[in-house]
Amino acid sequence: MLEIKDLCVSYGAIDAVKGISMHVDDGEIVSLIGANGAGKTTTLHTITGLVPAKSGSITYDGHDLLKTHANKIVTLGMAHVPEGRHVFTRMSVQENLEMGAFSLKDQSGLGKDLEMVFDYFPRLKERRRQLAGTLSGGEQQMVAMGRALMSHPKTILMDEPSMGLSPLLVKGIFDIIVTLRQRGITVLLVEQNARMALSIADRAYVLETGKITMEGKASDLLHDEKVRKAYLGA
Amino acid sequence: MDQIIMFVSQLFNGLKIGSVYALVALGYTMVYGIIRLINFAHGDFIMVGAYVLMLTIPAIVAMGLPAWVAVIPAVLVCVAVGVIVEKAAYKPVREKGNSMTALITAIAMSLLLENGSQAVFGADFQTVPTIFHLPSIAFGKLKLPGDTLLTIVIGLVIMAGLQLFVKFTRQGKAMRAVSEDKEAAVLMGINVNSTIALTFAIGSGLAAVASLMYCAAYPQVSPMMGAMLGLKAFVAAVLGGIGSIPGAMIGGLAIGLIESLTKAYIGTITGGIITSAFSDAIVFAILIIVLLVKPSGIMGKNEGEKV
Amino acid sequence: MKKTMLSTKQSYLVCFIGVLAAFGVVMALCESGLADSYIKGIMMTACIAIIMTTSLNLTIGVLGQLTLGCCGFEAIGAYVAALASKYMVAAGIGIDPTTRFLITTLLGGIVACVFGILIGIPALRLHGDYLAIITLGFGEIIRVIIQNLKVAGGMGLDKGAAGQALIGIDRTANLYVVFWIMVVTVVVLFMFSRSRYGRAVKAIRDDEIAAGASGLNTTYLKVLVFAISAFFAGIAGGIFAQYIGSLNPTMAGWLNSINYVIMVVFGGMGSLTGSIVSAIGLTILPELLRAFADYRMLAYSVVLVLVMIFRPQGIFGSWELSLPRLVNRMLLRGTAGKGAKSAAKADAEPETPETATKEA
Amino acid sequence: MSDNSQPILKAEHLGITFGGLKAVSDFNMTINKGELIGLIGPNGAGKTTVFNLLTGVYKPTEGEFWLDGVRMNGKKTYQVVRAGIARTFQNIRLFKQLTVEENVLVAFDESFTYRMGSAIFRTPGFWKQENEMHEKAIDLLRIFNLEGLATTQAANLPYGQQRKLEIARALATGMKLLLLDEPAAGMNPTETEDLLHCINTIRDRFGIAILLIEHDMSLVMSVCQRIQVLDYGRTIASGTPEQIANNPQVISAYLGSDNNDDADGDSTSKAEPEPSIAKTIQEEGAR
Amino acid sequence: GCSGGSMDDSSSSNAKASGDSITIGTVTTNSGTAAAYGEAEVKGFELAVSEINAKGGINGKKVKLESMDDKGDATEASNAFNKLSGDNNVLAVAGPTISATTAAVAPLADQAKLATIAPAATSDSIETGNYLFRTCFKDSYQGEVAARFAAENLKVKKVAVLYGTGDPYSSGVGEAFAKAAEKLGLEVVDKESSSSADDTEYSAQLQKIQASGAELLYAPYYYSVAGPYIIPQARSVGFEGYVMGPDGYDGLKLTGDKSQYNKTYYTTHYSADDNTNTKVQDFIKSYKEKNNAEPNTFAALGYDTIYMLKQAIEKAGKNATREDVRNAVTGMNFDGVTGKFTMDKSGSPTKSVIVLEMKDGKPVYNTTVQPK
Ligand SMILES: Nc1ncnc2c1ncn2[C@@H]1O[C@H](COP(=O)(O)OP(=O)(O)OP(=O)(O)O)[C@@H](O)[C@H]1O
Ligand SMILES: Nc1ncnc2c1ncn2[C@@H]1O[C@H](COP(=O)(O)OP(=O)(O)OP(=O)(O)O)[C@@H](O)[C@H]1O
Ligand SMILES: CC(C)C[C@H](N)C(=O)O
Ligand SMILES: [Mg+2]
Ligand SMILES: [Mg+2]
Repeated sequence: MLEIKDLCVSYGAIDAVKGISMHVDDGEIVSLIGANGAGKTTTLHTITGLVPAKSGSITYDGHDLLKTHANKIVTLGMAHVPEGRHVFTRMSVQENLEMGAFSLKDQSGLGKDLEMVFDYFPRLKERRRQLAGTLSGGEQQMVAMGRALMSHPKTILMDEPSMGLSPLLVKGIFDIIVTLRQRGITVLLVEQNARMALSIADRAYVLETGKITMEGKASDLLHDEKVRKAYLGA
Repeated sequence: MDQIIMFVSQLFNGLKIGSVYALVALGYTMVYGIIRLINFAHGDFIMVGAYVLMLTIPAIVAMGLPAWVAVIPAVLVCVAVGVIVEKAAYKPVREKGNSMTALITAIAMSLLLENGSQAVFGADFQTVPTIFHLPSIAFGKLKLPGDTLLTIVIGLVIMAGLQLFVKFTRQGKAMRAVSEDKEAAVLMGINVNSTIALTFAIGSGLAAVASLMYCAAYPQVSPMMGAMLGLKAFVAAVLGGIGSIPGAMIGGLAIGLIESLTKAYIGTITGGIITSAFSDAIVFAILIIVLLVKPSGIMGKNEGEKV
Repeated sequence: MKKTMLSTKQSYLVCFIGVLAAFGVVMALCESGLADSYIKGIMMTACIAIIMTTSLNLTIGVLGQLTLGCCGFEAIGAYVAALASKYMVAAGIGIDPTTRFLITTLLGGIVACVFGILIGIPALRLHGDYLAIITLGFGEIIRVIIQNLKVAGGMGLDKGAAGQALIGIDRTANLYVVFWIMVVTVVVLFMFSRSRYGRAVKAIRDDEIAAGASGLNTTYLKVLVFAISAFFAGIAGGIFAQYIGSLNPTMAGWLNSINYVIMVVFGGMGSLTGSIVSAIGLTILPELLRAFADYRMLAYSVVLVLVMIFRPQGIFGSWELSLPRLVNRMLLRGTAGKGAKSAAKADAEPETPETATKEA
Repeated sequence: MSDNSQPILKAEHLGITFGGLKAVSDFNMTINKGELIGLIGPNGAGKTTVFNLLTGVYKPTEGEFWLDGVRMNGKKTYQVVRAGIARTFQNIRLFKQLTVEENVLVAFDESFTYRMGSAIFRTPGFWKQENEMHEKAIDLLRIFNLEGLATTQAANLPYGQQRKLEIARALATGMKLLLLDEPAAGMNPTETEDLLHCINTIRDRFGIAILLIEHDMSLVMSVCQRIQVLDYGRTIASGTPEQIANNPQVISAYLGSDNNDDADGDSTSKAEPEPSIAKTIQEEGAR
Repeated sequence: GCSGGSMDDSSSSNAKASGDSITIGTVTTNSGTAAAYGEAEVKGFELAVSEINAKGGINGKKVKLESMDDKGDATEASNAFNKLSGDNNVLAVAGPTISATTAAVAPLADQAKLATIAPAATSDSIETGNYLFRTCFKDSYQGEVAARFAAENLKVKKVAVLYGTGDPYSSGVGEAFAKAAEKLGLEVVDKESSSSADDTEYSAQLQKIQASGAELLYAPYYYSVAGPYIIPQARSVGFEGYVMGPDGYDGLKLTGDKSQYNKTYYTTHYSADDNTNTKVQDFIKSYKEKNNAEPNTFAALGYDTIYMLKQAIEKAGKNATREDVRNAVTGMNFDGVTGKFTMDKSGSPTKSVIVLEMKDGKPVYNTTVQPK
């Protein structure tokens, strides 16, 4: 359903993504792993229109994303949990979550959706009135994920959702990702925690300096010697 | 007794100009709130509005309508000017430059509007026909001018309206989101450019309303009229806490009151050492003191960055 | 890539020769009578603008703090120098006018610097637009105070009249002397920003919290920068007073300060070369635009907007012209045979004493 | 551990309140020379806040702390740093527009002795010192394999190297105690391993004490001699890595048990906040 | 030597009226806050020049204007002036507009030995008499005349003064009035000031003046401030006494009820209903024809300035040098729209002052005060 073909992206003179092709099918968890600076974030940013592509194509559900306004992409059912959280620091936790539902025409389910998020993240319920800017890093990460869920996405792009989270929460996050898939949501997951990512993903791509160097079933990659050496630290 | 009447009327003098400052400050705050830009041209939007009033009031009165109806063309023109300035100058600079570049662009736009209107209308002052014919309300010896009261009421209504708009409407929430984090706002499905344009439209529309109230109190236009007014109103916005809607209102009224009271009493208090000629300096001194005590202004939220 | 054929000392020598050449041009113009008082006036104004802009650039570009009150300090320097000069004349202190000029100008700088420290200590607790507005406020306060001081109007001293222009200031500013003051200013600012101080200041600009956490006394450094800027603004004021011969409190106003901020941003924040070029350029531009008569200021603002749109980082960005680098390139071309283009640029702007410093 | 009695850091009953929210309370810690101590805890437990207290970013509302026997309360950040506590930040804070080398040189600033006059007149003393410091900086960068990037602008470094540069910069202040805030965040296991290497090297080479905040348990467990665990601003446990790994309170609040049958029931909910805290949070939010 | 660097040595030009036209340089404030005054002056210049050229020019040569804008800034004014003085065709200069820029130009005029007549720079502190002259009266002169008029014609005892300290004109005239009033035995019951002469809100000060029991308020401001702000605000705080002002009131901008301007007097140069001076009528008529608007003082002063130069150049002869023109201006007798006058030693005209009174929104001739 999400299909990327020969995508190239550059920042001025820097080529960050150099012709990658990949696809994510309905209901899959696809993981994208790679070293720092490999171009993972850039790829996600290009998908949701935050960064313009130089060439190539991205289609989602039959829509040409490169021709879709960035702000319309979320209405196609694609949410993005950005790297570095990007919560609205001077809004309360609850307001942040409500912003997540901005794109929905029908705002009546707001209360129920909030409860769902608070179910995932009880901590946020405690802090629902606190300004998001004063939350700890991990708490902010929860806000960012919760906010994405509020838009009733069919697909979620997640950029290092476990970064800075306690081990318990990391498990929690991965559990949530699994739950999301069970509920029929497609996930494209960028992770440094490659071991965890590969263990829950169906398929995975390995990105190295802007190029896809490996792809396949996640369980295969998990046992691949090269992958183990480069990304799993063993 | 006379002293008290004098004092109360000084308060009202302060509120009269203060409520105009407040209206102008609201426009500054809206724009600053969303793109962190001191829109130096905002004072000049008021000038544009005032020229529209000057030109249209005679026709409107001739049509048998009340003079204040001229605010409608003024709003239309100001909104157009505001949105054009934003699209033509601020947007390209915002996308490529930094905050300093944007500031210089705003200053340049201000120069452009001032000199442009001088080229069109000439540098000389022109009077605006009377806009309101409101009676003063008298309490014994105390006379409170009707248009001052009207300006204050309009200011409060607009402030409340804006506050509600920003807090509760969809567009208002979009504005807040854009003001905090444009990238995240896009991901929420917000059209950042149209939100910013909308903010400019509102800010400029407010400038037109402000020019109506200003011209009611000070019925004269000239190409440079916006410069000092804009500066004072900007100071008001900062004093109140820039970005804060009630702050703009409070700041505006506060500056008006400070000006009026220092003009009236500073000479007596200091035994003539400091005279009313220092009123501008005192306004700034108070601003400085407030900022040193509360760096984000009276109503401003402390953006204390978490380390 | 960093191949260099000049030692540090040679680099400085190249710069010195460059400056001398520039001075030679100025001198030739003046001595031959090619430069009439109009051209000389513009050169003088440009020198003053260079001093103001480069020193302001230290605060805005290097420290990264926007101030809108630089002309307040310029005014303090101007009035102090003017009154001191008047006093010296009145008291019959018989010294050479140039010496008097230097003494009074220095005095103006020192007093401005003291005010810079006094104002900087509280003001620099604020950041960004708040700092801008507070410095604007200080400038306006200075203006109002001057305009209410008796000694600062009319003939000054005991014959003063509040609210009037201060007139009859001995016009002792000499273009050659001012040229060298300008050179010294630029050199001092350059050396400062290419030393541990400049490095520390840039660190504060990039991240104040991290700078503190790296052991920098950020308050001290910020006030130091502010004081240096104020000092040179005072110097510029002293020169201005003794060039123009009469002073007005409006010179302290924010509109004037903004003019210099425009020059800094226009040239490129953090680039001394940019400041110099834009100070010269924006001094000359309105003169060139005189042909447009009534549309002069209109044209000026249009030029500004266009530059900001198409070159938002300013003309020079943070790039510095370096004569030695150029000489190097020419030397290398002799051997390797490449890189010809920017030589023309160097000729256009020879008075830049910038160096590809040290650390070679 | 060290027998010459005086600990490097001693903190007693440190605490801070943000408008009613007790972010850290009754924090006690002693660190001796050469020790590497871990500070862990759930998100929002107050770990970073402890760092902010120790470096003078926040003023403690209660308690005291000493560095090498010198009381540090109320000192400004730069004073604390010069006294010998350096840190890195959870969100990298480099001098982005400066070069890699300059980042380090800035932190060397205290060791420079030349004054403004020398700088302006470019005296021989100036050159001598600049050159010396240049050597020192390159030496330091070498530890992190950054010497080749000395003239690169810091902003252009890849993330992992930015983290390392931040540590190098902290080292340049010549500290006795180094505070590292989640240095491995955003690194993959291979990169983390590389980092672990660096940390060990600097501890051995500089003989300093290190306090480490980290959520990557493999790193914490393998390098720390002792670990202290915070939750809701309080210390809930401290001890050796083994003790901590098996402490049931720590497991339920932080580590999580290894069997994941309560899929979305993440256990922060089990560590019920005290009513007073819940209340203050609401007040905080309402402000 | 440093001589070449000195800003004082002018490569003294040999400008002569030798070509087939005569160039008069002008430096005026055409942008910035004081642009309105400069604009009016320029209109006066242009009207005079077109009249002169229509009648065959000066000494048979057409007159050309070389116009410079100074933005109201001293540096720009001196650059502009230097540019003119370096131009050998420029025989004399009209301008600058405001005192601040004129103060900067005065020493340059002396240095360049170029006759310069400032139409409206009134400040006492400007050094005039060498090469700089003016067409208007000095601030102190006007202040004194006003005080005399108040004491002798209006017969008031208690006066109050309000002026703007940010403006040399306003404070200069205001201080002069207060001093003269005291000398004449009037009681100055209140002295108020504003931060600048273009404030909009004066109610606070006016209220105090009202409370002080003054019978007359002397408020030296410009037409653009006195008309729409000061007088209406004074009336609205209940001040019913006289209001007096200087020549800046000419062309007073009226707003609202016209009767509130009654009891307003001002000193000025000319009166439209002065039938003894036919020049005035002609000037007003042709100004209206050309510009489709009423002239004000600044236009009149500008107009006279050009005619003063014309008279001087004619007197200096066909091959007049700059020096000759200057000598001809010194001590000249002139009869123009703004009065009949003689240049005194300090380069200012000694002229009679006309006092006008506002009646139902129209300035009406009241009296002429002769110079003492
Ligand atoms: N805004 C930008 N301007 C210039 N270069 C950029 C920008 N953002 C990223 N880059 C560069 O593009 C390349 C890819 O960066 P990207 O952020 O996509 O990597 P990543 O795989 O997400 O890495 P990480 O694990 O650190 O998040 C890097 O070399 C980076 O330096
Ligand atoms: N300036 C502040 N104002 C208000 N609350 C704050 C402030 N700084 C921190 N807090 C609160 O203090 C608590 C502790 O925050 P801290 O950043 O120390 O957590 P942490 O243990 O470092 O968490 P993480 O592992 O997620 O980084 C959080 O709940 C946070 O919201
Ligand atoms: C044209 C006028 C505004 C000039 C004024 N009389 C002055 O001396 O400044
Ligand atoms: Mg990334
Ligand atoms: Mg933390």
